[in-house]
Amino acid sequence: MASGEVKADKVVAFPMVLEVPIGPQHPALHEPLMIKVYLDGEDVVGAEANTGYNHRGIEKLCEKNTFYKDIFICGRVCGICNAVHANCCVRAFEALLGKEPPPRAKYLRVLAMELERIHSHILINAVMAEILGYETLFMYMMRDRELVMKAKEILTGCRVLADYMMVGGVRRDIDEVKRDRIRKLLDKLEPRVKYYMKVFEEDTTIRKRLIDVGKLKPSDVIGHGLLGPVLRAAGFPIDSRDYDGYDAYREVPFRVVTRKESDSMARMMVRWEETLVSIEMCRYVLDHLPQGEAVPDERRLPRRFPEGEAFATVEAPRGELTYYVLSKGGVMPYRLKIRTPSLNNIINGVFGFIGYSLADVPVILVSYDPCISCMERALVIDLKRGTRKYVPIKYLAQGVVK
Amino acid sequence: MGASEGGELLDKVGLGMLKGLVTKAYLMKANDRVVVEVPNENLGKVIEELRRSFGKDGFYVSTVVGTDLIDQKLMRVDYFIYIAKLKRFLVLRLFTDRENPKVTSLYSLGLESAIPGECEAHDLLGIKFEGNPFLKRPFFAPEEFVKQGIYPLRKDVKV
Amino acid sequence: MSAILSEVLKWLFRKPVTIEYPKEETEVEKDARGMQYADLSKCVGCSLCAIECPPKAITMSKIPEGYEVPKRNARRLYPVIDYLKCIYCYRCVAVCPTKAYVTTSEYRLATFKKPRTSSELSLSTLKKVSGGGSG
Amino acid sequence: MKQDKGNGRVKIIRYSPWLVHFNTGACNGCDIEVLTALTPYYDPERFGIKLAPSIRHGDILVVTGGVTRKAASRLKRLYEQMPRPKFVVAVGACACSGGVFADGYGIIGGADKVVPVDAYVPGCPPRPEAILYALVKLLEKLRGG
Repeated sequence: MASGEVKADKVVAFPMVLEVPIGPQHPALHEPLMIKVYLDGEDVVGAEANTGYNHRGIEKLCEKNTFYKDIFICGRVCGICNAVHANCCVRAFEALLGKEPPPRAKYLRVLAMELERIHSHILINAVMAEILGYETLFMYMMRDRELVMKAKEILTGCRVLADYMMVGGVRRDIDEVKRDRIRKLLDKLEPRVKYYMKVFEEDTTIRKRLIDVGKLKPSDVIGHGLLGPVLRAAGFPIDSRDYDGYDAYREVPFRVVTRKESDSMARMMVRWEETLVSIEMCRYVLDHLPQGEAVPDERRLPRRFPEGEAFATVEAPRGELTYYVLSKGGVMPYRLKIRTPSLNNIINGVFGFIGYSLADVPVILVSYDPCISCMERALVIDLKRGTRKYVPIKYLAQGVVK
Repeated sequence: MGASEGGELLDKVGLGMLKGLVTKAYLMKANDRVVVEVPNENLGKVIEELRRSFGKDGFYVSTVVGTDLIDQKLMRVDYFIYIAKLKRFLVLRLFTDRENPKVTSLYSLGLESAIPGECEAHDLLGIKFEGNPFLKRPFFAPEEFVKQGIYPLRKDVKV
Repeated sequence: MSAILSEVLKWLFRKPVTIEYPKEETEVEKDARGMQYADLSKCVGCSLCAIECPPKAITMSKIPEGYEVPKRNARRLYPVIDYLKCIYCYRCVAVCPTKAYVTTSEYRLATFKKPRTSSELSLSTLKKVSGGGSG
Repeated sequence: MKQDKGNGRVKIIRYSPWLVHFNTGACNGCDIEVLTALTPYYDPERFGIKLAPSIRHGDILVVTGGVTRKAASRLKRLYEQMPRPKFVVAVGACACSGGVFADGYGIIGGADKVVPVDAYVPGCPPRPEAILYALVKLLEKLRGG
């Protein structure tokens, strides 16, 4: 949050749809917006994350609802990574109960979360392509993303909101037919992901716009507590699936993807490689699914939870997501704390903008993978001329706006 | 270091150097998180010890949880610190009284990764973190709560 | 630029990927979580689904006169789902002790007027009282 | 549908209504489904539906997410900035009725607490086909007069 008195003649304020249990802001709002970038002409001289925005009050809401309702409320903190939220919440509750899900359920949970990581990574790469001006590439990626959305619909019953996790297991099982269909969809998806990776690596414009843009020193990255692909792109092999080994991640082979350069290109490539690793993991889960019961009977689950506290972490597509639950015994939690990765990445990550030009700021912002849909508009305030105008972020990134 | 079994636990997990500074050490559920209760004045020394043994880039503050223990008239702050070398979480637990909750901010001890968590705890629970210049209201809470001086996550607030 | 060009040329001569939605149907999973309603021949009116519903979209209301209600449903209560509040998480389906919920994958629920509930659907599962004309 | 929105001019927009999307507190599930509904896979441009560059060119306001306290006045202002005839489509359970966050202290309810809503699209999130189905039904209602 480097801010304070800076000599700037222009302020650009970016709206942020931050999937923190808070609530987004929209460019039409004139209140302090999420990220203010102070510019001297073209170069960024200062940036501050200004979070004076509204709040859905999810943590207070969770204290007023029963544990089982909280699973569904927590699943809706972020629309794109909801299976991970529900999973982390359910594992914290299972730790309170001391209940262990059956092995088949652990494998199915890994499958649901990895499918979600694939579609979240493809989405943010598509938004990055769109912000760089590649409309067609964006449309291709969104079309290929439909394959993994269909796979998720086959597995969990809904394209986006999985509602798949339940204390003691998962809520639906899959049979042979569904397994083969998901396998075929993944086989169709893999060459497409490899193709997009090649496009990102070889295309001259993408390379010029991404390489050495938003470069962060590794000690700054871990010093500011940035997480997930941003941390791994700086060379730190920190991945919650690796150190916590929850569900079936000890048995399903996977490697922690890291890169050294810690710039926007490294972050996007970490996400592409993680997509490929996720596809491999999904195939492994589909081939080695243990037999047995996976769906608990929701009518016989205990309603009252014992006293105690639990802290669960999960590797969300955007980074390490943590849930802390304190229960004083009873039907409702006493305190439920959700800390999403974007809280650290976006609020603490603004120092990465300093020194880059205005057109690079949206690129760096999207490389942090905020939950931003590219239809958002930014507010450009010119202090000298005293004008304010709304500009789609795409135009900012393409230098249309000076 | 009061209870001895806390000492063995710290040695077992490789955090023996903290033994002299903490009052209690026990485990928390879900993958045995090590919880150490630290008096406010020892916080600086604990961070110094961590930095000495794991290096400046060896750990970061993952989560800051503020909890309003209304029946014991206490406000509790938990710092969840992830230590890369041990692949494990260390939880620094601090207690302060509920009426005027004050805690030394980890930002003032050089850990920028604590900023968002502390700002949120300040805004929603009213805990003052001394040495953190970024505390302000509203950080997340709506405008009306700031005007009325309500901290939404406190237990006595019916919202 | 060449990498994308080959892709563009490849798609230049292919049928567009668009699905003509209203005319052509999209392939929706049969067990996708769509509209659901209570089958009153099995429902016993225990209101467990109404208690467990996260958005509190289910209200228990009285079955109007003129319907033959199974004896188990002595209090003549049946769950009415407000489809605009419902989040289609199927918690009611999972929690119902008599498995009384009929699930469909119907997603075309857009409406112009506010109240859109499952009451007529649920009541259609009951027979009218024999004297009262066709069911 | 109470239509003080310049009935005579409805004819003009029924062949190419432009869409403006406004997110008043959503979890992003509905936003990305609206975004997917605008891609060529579902191709709403067959009905002339396109994303309007700014609110001043918008005919249909797509609202996603429960209306939070701060977003309420903005939604009102955004609605007033739209030229008549204008229509509002509430996409998702949160926009229709506050959904699962209805009694959180940040949310005051669905979009109809602030602006008159013409079409509700239930679902959490509604499929892109469901959003398209609602838009097509709204257009038929317009063409039907």
